[in-house]
Amino acid sequence: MDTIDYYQIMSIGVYGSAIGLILIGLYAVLMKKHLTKIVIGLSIIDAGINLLFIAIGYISNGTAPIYSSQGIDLVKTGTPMVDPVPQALVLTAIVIGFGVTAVALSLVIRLYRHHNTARIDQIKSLKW
Amino acid sequence: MVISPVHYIAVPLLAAFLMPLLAKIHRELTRIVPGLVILYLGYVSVVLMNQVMAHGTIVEVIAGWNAPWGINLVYSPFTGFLASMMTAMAFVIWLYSYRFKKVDSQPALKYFILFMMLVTGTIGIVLTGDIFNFFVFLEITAISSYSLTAFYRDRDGAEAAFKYLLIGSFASAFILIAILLLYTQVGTLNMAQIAVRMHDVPTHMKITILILFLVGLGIEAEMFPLNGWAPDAYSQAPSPVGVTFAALVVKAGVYGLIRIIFTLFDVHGAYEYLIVMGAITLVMAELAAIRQKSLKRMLAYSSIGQMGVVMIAFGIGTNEAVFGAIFLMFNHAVIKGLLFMSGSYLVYNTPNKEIQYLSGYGMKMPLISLFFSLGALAIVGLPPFAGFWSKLYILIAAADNQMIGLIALILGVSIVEIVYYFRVVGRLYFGKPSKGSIMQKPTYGGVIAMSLLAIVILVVGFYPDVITPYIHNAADALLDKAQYIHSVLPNADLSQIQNLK
Amino acid sequence: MNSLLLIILILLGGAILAYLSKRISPMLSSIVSFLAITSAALVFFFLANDQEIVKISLGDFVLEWGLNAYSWIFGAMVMVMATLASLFSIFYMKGKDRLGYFNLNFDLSVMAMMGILFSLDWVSFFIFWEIMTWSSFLIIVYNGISEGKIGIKYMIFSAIGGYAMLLALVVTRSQIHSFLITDLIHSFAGFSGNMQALLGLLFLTAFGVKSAVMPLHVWAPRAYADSPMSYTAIFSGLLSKMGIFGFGIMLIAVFSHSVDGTIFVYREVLAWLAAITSVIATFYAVIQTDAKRLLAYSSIAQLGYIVMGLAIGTKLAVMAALFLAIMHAIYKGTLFMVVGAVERQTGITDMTRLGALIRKMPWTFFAALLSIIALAGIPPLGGFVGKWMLYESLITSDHYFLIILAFLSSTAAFLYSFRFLFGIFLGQEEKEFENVKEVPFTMVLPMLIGSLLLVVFGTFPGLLFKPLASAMSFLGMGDVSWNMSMLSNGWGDHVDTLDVINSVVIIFVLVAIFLGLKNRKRTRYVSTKDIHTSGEIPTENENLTYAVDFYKPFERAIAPVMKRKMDFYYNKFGEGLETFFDFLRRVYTGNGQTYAFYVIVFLVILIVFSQQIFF
Amino acid sequence: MDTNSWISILGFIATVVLAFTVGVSYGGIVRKITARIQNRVGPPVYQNFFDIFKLYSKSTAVNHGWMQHLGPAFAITASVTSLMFIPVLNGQGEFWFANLNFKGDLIFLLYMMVFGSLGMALGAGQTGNPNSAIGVSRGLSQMVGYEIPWVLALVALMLQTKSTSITGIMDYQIAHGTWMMFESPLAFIAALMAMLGMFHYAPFDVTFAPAELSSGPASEFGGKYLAMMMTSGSIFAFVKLALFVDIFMGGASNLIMLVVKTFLLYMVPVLYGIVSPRYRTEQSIRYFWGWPTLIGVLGVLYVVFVR
Repeated sequence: MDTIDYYQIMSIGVYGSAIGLILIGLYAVLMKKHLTKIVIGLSIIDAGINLLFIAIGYISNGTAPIYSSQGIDLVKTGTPMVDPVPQALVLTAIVIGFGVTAVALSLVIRLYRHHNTARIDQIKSLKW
Repeated sequence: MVISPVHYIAVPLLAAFLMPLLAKIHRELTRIVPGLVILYLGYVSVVLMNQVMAHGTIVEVIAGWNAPWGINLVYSPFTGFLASMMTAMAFVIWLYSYRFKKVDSQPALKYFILFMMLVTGTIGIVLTGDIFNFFVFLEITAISSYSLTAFYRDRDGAEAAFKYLLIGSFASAFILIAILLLYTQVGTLNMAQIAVRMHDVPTHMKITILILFLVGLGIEAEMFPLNGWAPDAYSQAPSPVGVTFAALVVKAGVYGLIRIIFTLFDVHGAYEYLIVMGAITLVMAELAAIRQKSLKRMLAYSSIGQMGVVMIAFGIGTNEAVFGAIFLMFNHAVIKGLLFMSGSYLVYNTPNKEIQYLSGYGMKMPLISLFFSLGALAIVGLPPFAGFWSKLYILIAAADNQMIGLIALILGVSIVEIVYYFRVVGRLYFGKPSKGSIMQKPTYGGVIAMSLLAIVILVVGFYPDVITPYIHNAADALLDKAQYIHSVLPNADLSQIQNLK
Repeated sequence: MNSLLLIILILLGGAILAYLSKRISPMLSSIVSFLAITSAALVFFFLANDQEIVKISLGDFVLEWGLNAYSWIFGAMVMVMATLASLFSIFYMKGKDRLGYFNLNFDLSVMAMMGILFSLDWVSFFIFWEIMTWSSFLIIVYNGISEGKIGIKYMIFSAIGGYAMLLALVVTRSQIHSFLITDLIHSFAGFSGNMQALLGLLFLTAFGVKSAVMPLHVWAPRAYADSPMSYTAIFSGLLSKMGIFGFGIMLIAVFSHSVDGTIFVYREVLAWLAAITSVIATFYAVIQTDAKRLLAYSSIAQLGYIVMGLAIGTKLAVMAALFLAIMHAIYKGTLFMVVGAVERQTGITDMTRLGALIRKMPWTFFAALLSIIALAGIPPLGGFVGKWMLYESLITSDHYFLIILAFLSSTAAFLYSFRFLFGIFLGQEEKEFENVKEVPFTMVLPMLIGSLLLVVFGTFPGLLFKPLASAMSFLGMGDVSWNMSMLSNGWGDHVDTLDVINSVVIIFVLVAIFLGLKNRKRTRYVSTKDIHTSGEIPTENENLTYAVDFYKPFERAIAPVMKRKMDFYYNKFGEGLETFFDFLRRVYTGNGQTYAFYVIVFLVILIVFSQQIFF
Repeated sequence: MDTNSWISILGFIATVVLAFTVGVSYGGIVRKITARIQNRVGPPVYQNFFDIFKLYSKSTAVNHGWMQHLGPAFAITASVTSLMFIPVLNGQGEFWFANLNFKGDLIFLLYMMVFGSLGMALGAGQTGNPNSAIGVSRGLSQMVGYEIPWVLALVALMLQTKSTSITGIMDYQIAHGTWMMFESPLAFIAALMAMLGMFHYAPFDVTFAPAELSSGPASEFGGKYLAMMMTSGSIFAFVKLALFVDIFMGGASNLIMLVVKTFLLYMVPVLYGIVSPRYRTEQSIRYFWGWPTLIGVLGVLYVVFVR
């Protein structure tokens, strides 16, 4: 049919941006020499993955999976409810990512104090 | 109150979070409470292991949500064995790190909190029956490991920790994506149900997910191209933490790998992949170890090599092979623990932990040197010590599958192993100690811990039957996929389940 | 209580007790280990019999121990020589530190040897084999000479041997699903040709290392020379015989059932290797200046003879080999004790500095003389019997060029035999050894017992032939004819040792009484400075010793052979290998980003080749 | 004791006397011939007897310890014992020369002869005279040289006659009515070249080299000891000659033949030695390991593949 399926476009956009975020993060981690940039890259990857979760959990024009009176009404009227599990997982993942980033940044600070540089290719006192 | 697998996770986690308060009450409590907690876990494991040996797998559902909806803990003979082993090792490590000087100079509170979290995470990884829960525990383990690696406020600790973190977050990312894709395919997170529904996942999807899992968990299990972080982390972390990595963290990673391959997926070639990657890991690690100058780094590489052997043995996948692999996991935990503990006292004061300063320590520190020599003899698999039996089982299993080249490889590599271990042992027993070599007197806890491990090595070496029945059950439980699923989902249809081995 | 188990337990307990009792007094520890070995010997000789079987179930394996005619011979040898050595050790090791450590490993290696001999299945065989290896390694590094490189070399080669055995026995089990040695013996002929070749090669390698056959011998000289002498007495005398023991099982019992061509080739190659070993080792022994090294190389040479005999494998050859094995255990044990005694009294074993100890240590010299005569294979002592049978067997089995090599090495053996006696006990008297005393009685006694045994077995070799014959028939060579004092070969030629000893003794006594000793009375002793020097009188501090480059002409003659040592190549190989490893480990560049890169690359590779890897 | 044992003891004594006489008189003859060739008059043939008896009558004043006493005793013991095991005459008819011929064989004899030199070496060793030590070391090194072709020759014989005992080899020759020196000439040549070294005449006389080492091992011995050593030396010479005759020349049926054959054989090293200079030790070793060994190997191969 000739009507444009917005859901299609939007989902493509969301998936694309999620993948794109992951790739950007990867680029930062692998190519950037500065420790902070690497950490930023890591959190970008996290963001990408989280977005991917939400996108997968989403069902076209479904309602939020919240146990409320009008939520029940909507479901009664046949409006689908988006899958709650991914959202739950995303919450956990976000928390974990936050923790990791915090630890990483503290390490970066300490490394900088000790080496007076934040370039990862100059911090190679442990090798072979 | 009734003993249940939940205590493994709840009690240490609770203790970890209560510890700051306890520290307020009395400073000593921060050191004692972890010991008590782990002792209680030991009691729990004794009770549960007896139940399991008697009546088979225990499945604990959390908050009354039955599988596949709720999170559940599966305490099978296999997971139970690993959990008990980890508990025991955790107790020994606690003994060792109790009043461990270098740790004590830092605030012991942080150390023990992180240690408790580490124990929770690793045991949780082993026990959980839910794939996302698995991921959460993995992250708990990872974060506490990062912090413990960087525990010493010197430059190298931070560097090792950062490398570990860099690679580790890759691991978590991959595993997360894998879980996500898996969820889109099978629409559940319960491992047993995943295993049930796995057969109608399209193959290419299955393989992609498997690869993501393999890479992610391979990082935790120190598989070759992914293990760049391991030597640094092992050698820079405080020695009790080094032991923890060898005894708990790596074991958890290997467990994940094995659980994914053996239970969740039914993909051909995964076992061969394990064998090949294990062999490469073994060779690379041992070859890297032979030229090491720092003792702890040498031990780290050797530990990686042992993991390679474990992977090979799991990859062979017959009952004897899996038996040998589990036995080797046990031996490696005990022996490598002893080696790390005694070795760290040997190189306590030597400049950057180098081996060349160890001449004549056999006279100065007779007990520690004796422990180290015992560990060296055991780890290279010389009878009548524990390491010999696991090696023998694995080789027999390999021979029964006509893998003579593989046996030759393992044996050839263990000649290399012998070289670098006996260089150290030989050096310990001749020559005069070099100038300014200050011997560090070990703490009583440390001595007790090492003696416990030494006794275990000797007892298992002289009379392996004390442990073999448990390992036999563990191997059967791991290989019997249908039984695992049935114990979690009593009314799932097992018609589609296919055991590749 | 089962006596075999009892022996092992006594030795084990003795080891532990010796280690603990060092706290009380070092001497006590040595005495404890001596008592343990002695009581074990008593149990072995008076209680042990070949009826009893020990079955121990460990893991999924059943360890079976038992005693048979073949292992009894070796067991008796081990027990006797170990007792002598430990008795010697009490005073030899007096005043050394870490005696507990030493005695622990001493008893452990004795226990391991007995265990090897008792083993009826490969698992316990291998277990005790490895215990023997590491306990001897710990003693090699005990003296701390030469930065432990020797220990490492010994450990590497032992590991090669041990792992060859391990591989062989797991492969065997995968074939016949049993670890029993007898099962291997019976089913070996049924294996495929390749399997026979593989197993044969592996097993021969395993035992060749311990018995120091040509390409695998490089660990031996320094290892023998650098351990304490009281241990080397059993290290060279007995531990090497465990390799011979295994060779016996393989070459006689196992291979005899197989008619395959490769096995025959192995036999010949092994015989030639052994012969070459004995020649080269003898040459090296000739050019040594250190008495320990000399004896060490000579041990390798002698082991060469023994392996040669076993590889030839005719009845006479095997009999000769086993006889030589026992003789070698006795005289080489005694000789190492002699060197130990000299070392203890003078502090050195350098033959260019020692000299004229005969008047200081007459009993030691007497023991040394008899053992050397036996070593050189000169009648009427025990060594001759073995050599004679070996040559006869070589000739009668048409190995006419092997016999040339054998003769060459045993003739060259006279050189170092004389050098040994001359360099230590004869020659010019040195100032620094003026007040050297004879060693205490407990050190003299074992040496004298050893030399006495040599005389007895030289006169009545039948005393050994009897058990040897039953051992060989146990190994499946049928019944072997023997005679109390008459040696005879396949062509019906014979030597009567009794007549030999009679005529020698009678004539010697006559000559000695009527010519030698009679006018000894009339002569007076003068110092060795007071000699015929073509007129001129040597001053006090004039050096008349001829000890350095004793065999220079001979060295010049054999120079082409000695140009390269085997360990030169091994060292080059090892260095090359380590450099390669060093290059390999460069993949661990300290850069964390590189590691991350590895991960991604690995992932990509897996995904690209996923269709090939998984399906 | 019954008559047989008396007879055997008589035979024993007779053998020793015979060997002594023949050996010593050969020594005298050699001295005479040498002198004639060097254009001197030289001592009478029986001079050696006088020397030996005179030395026996003398007694030595000094000693360097008991090994020096035992050394010569060892030497004589070895020589006489090995003489006991040598069949002097073939045919075994003459009761008094067949002492222990059937109780020993070639290989035993080889080793028995070494016993003597070892004894002498030890005796010389204790005197501490550097000349003696040097002489011994040279002698032993040289022995390693000539043993090889010598043993090769013997092996060839043993392989051909399928016997390792001297009597066996003699019986073979009698049975086939031939001498081994014609049966396997290569072996004979090798043995002959080895014999040159065995007798320690020039060019292989570095061991005793009178001018250089003051007669090496013997230099510290005088009186009875020297006499004993000379005795054993001459008995050994007879033993070697008789052995050669037995295994290569079919033995001797009676004393005349024995004397003739041994004398002819003895002239080989003597005449060769008189006209030749002295080799250094390594030279002589190389010499023996050169052509003689090659010939010996060929001899063995000849026996194995041709016969």
